Amino acid sequence: MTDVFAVSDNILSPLGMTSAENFERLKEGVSGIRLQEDKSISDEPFYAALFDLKMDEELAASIPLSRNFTKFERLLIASVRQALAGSGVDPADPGTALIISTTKGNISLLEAAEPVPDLTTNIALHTSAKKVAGYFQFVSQPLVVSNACISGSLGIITGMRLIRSGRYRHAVIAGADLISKFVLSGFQSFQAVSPEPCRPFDKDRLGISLGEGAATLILSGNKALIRGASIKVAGGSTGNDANHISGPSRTGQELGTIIQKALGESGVTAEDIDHISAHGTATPYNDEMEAKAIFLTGMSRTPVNSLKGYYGHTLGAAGLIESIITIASMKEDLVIPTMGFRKLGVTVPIHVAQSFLPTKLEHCLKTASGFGGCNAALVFSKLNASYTA
Amino acid sequence: MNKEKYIISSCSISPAGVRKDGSLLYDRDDRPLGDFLLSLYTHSGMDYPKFYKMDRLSKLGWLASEILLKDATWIKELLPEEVGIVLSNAHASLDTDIKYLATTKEFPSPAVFVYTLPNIMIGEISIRNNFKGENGFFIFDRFDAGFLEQYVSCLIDEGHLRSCICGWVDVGEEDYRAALFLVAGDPPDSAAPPGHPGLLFTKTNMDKIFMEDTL
Amino acid sequence: MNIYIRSAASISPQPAFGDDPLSAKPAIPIGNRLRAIEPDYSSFIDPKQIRRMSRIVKMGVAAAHACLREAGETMPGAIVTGTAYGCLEDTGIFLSRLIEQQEEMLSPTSFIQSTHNTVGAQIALMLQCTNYNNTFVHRGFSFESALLDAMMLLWEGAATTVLAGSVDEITDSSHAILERFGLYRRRFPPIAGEGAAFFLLAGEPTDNDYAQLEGLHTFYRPHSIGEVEDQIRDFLSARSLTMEDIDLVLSGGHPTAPIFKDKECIGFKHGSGEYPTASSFALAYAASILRAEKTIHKRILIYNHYLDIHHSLMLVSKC
Amino acid sequence: MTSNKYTKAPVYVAGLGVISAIGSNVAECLDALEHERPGMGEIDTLDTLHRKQFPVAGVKAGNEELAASLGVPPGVSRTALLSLIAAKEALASSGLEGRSSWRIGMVSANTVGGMDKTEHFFKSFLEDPKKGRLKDVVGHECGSITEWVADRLGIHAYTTTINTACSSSANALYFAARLIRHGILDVVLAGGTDALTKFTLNGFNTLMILDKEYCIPFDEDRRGLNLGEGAGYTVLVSQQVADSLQKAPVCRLTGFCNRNDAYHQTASSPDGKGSYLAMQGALESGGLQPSDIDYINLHGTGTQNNDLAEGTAIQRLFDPRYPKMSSTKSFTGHTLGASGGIEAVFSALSVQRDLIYPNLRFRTPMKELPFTPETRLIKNIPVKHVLSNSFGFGGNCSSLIFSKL
Repeated sequence: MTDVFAVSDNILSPLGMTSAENFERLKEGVSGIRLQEDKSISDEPFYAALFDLKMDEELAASIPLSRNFTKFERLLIASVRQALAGSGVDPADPGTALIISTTKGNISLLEAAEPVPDLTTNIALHTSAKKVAGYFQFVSQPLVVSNACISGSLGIITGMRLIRSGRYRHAVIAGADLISKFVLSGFQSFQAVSPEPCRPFDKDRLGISLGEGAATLILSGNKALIRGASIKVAGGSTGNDANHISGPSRTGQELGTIIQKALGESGVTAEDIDHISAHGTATPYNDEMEAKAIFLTGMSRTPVNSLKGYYGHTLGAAGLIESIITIASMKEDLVIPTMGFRKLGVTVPIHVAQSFLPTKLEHCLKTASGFGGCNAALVFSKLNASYTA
Repeated sequence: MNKEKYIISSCSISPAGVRKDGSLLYDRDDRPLGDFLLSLYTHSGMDYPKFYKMDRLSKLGWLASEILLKDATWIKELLPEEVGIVLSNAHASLDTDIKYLATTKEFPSPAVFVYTLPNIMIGEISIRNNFKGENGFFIFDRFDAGFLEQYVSCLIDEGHLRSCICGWVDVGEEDYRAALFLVAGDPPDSAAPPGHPGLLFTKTNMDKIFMEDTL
Repeated sequence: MNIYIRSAASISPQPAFGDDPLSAKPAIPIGNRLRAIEPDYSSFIDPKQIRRMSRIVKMGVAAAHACLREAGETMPGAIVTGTAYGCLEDTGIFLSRLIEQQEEMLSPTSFIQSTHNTVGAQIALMLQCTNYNNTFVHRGFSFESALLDAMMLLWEGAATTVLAGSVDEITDSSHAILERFGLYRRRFPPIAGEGAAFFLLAGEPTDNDYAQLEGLHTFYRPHSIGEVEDQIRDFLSARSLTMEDIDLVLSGGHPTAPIFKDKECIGFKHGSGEYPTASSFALAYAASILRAEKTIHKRILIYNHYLDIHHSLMLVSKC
Repeated sequence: MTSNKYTKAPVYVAGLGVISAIGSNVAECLDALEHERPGMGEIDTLDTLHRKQFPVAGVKAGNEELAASLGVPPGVSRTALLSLIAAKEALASSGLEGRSSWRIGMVSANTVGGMDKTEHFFKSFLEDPKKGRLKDVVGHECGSITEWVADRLGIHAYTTTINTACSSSANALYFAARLIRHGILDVVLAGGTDALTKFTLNGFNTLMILDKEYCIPFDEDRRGLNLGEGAGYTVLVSQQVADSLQKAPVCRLTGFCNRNDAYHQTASSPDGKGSYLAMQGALESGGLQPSDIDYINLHGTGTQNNDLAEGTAIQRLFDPRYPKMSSTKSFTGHTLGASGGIEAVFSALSVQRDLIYPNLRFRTPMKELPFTPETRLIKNIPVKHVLSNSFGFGGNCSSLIFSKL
């Protein structure tokens, strides 16, 4: 089976404009979550990691004809542009796929005070995907994944599968989501938004903090494109709890099954996993379910982190941002601690990383879960010595 | 060489009517979608109180899946994680997005908000049937049978799934259309109705059914 | 006042007339039934709407659109439709469900669209046309009534253009019933037909008109062929014409009547099949012949009868 | 509007005939209208599941009785029987009899033809396509109803049938008047007919616009319509014919207009655009001002949608001086293809006899409208011009104006 390599990436977040910048901020222990007082989003102040105006202006200035693009599309373009630069992957190659992951895309158009012309067309996710594809002159038709909070992870899994099946040689997977009144009010209506910066897996966790961000991961079946330490996407799986549309499984069994399938596909066992980058949204139910799945699959001693304390929950971008940080961690053999975590607050024993943990990272697991009962698991593996030049 | 895969069954729902395996079950119906779905539900003698709280997109997909799976008793013999759902559409959850936004003027409704994601429909079908296999929701400007053939074949070939419900479920501003396909790699004997030609799972066959059924 | 046929469009079992209507491909019956060749409706109708329409509505709306498109007219001064049977398919569906489901859990769609004026209404709806709209449902005179209404509107100056036409469909049920009536046993040609034809009529000529409509006349249950011939002679002489002035007859019956002797006479029902509004096909045929560049014909008489009950005459000439 | 010889010639109403749930002829109907006797009751001519559920305004006689009164064999569609009864009365009252030299035509309307018989046929036909009595579908077509009646009356010069749903027979009068103005005919029997059928009863039931009680048109608490049946005909004549009659005509038909709402297949636009255009056009064609209208015989079906749309259009056209109004569907129910004909007869009588009919059971004004319909019969105030509205599925909106001689 074709190996699929992670050859280039970008994270565009309130913490920085490149993956490297982002990873540096994490190493400095900086979180993007702030108390936000934007009245256009919420009457009450709330905690979230949002782009400031300056960042958007910079983005706008850097994209020709940026007026033709929405903020959501500008984020995608800026992130894809960064990731493509020097990657050796050519959008004009019909063998290059473009996959866009998002949950709500241009939803803010719906909130606009003035009626937006051609609203239905402009708000459609495939429209944004076509605009981004057109900007880079992708030849292949772009693919949009919109599968709640596993969208980013599912984008990577889909890219991996399309390369393995021989349909494409490269896949550019870009994800983004913005926090609008629509999204925030929805999570607030669920009483799911934490009144303080979120605290994944913590005993006193009170819910999520939302975040904005975009990220791009470029996968390729061509190992010649690998730069630096080489990471492959070894396996991935998705599935459904078949339990409840807005609450996760009580047992974690389903996520456990998905994890095992991903491990099996990657040819590794639970013991081989050196680190787990969990979804860890800091809602009571999600973290409990994930902990149970980790426990059930025999990885209670594997260092687990959640990056939500730095980025907030970036929805459709989360799987991508967190996978890219995991890849960076593997390259530096460094587990990033779980910001906001103090004391374990789940009913099964798992090892939540609380401080920087320098350790050899050969195989890492990334999990994600979302509304609709969906789960995803991805395994990243460092290449065998034989692959490295 | 990968094994052949078959469309064991198909179901379509649109204003042009409701069809199962090509034959018309319900006539053309141009009532507003909500009224039509409720009538289809009542008509079919289904009893699933959760139906009433679903949004229109989920109702549409769920009803199509119920009709699709009606005689597929063999599917119960598969493990939950061997059956997956891969769906697509053009409008994502726009229909409900608009409704949710209206509720925010007064009191944001969590019951509506949860349906502002198109994959909730996958959750509803999964809960009903205890399907726990692969999930995927993709957005295209139009029905892309080529992608479905590619992606679902890959899921079956690589051993992720033995059977998959795939297709298109879309609720636009004035229109709706659902076309679901029940796909399996090695259909048990009981799967194919007598005289069923064993339609191959191909882009061409899906396109043909999609066009003939819903236009 | 003269009436001009600015454009004509038809959907019929006969393939498109093309540049040389007199040698167009013939229609091919299946058994004793000719089915209209339906176009790709998506070039006339929004696909969202197509799914909501029955076959007869699609045929009517598409023919109307094609006709308007050709004339470059977006807002006709009136819409007048003729249909003998109306929306049979939906009538049949609603009636069947009513009986099968014993009056319970019926869907309104087929009832709503069973109304005879559905085609005219859908055309108005699509054009957002609030002008005069009428539907005639008088058996073999349905189209002729619509045509007379259109002509009167133009004479009155109530409209400068009128979209007039007709549409009828065969369904399996209607065909089975008409067959039991012996309709296709007794009469010539013994083939059931269907179709739609629409015309944009105007009181003022333009450079691109298909033809000029010089006259229309209907008569009911003539006692003999002789009476038919008298009617034809009177119709022509009222316009100071005789059979000498006619160089082609399109006949929907009695093609061997003595009055047609020595005339080029073509039976048009080979292309349309027999149905109550088949005369609209003949008018579209005649208009297309007169418009064709190489035509030698100047003036065409259309004679039709439906079941020997409803007889009509139309006189069309080259502009 | 352009004015030419075809738009100016006067058209007279010389005869009237009607049969409905409130009476089998003009005199009986007038008596019921004057004494506030509605015609609704339990369904008795249809074998239907909805018998107890919805009141209908049926003609109080079975088919055999109707056929016998006409001296025709039984087995004919009820639609045709009702038509012939009213048509005969209209011709008889016109003072035309014995004058066969005129070119006499018939323009009739109905919406479902011989559906009452087709329903019987189809039941057997569905079981076996070889079954079902063909005699029952001979009169299925709308046009064959008119033809049967015209044949009985010896009318051959010109006959046609119009079906624009519930506005059908108003359009029949309109078309007939134009045939006279164009000099194509001298006399036209114009109106419409429809019988109760399971088809229409169930059809309107699927639309959820049938009232389970007696309908209350233009009331804030209106719940829907009651179906009715019947037929109504006028005899329209040219000036030349009118001059030759032994007695004075009933009134003149002075204004008419047909417009389309172009909004929805079954629903009226909220602002009643089509209704407004039809009423306005009718006034214009008659050379009249809104203030000339003394009474509006409303379409007033009693559905939420119609009454609001019609009322809004009336407000726009007539504000602030409203004529008296009422919906006689509160007596006759909604007789579909016959309603324009029946109401044309009532409107002509209103002009002739200075009568304004009550809108039965009205209690609460609609909150959207500044006017209310009349609740009591009004006599002896001069009624010079009456506007009669008929609106239907497919957005068809037609208005007629009847004027004193």
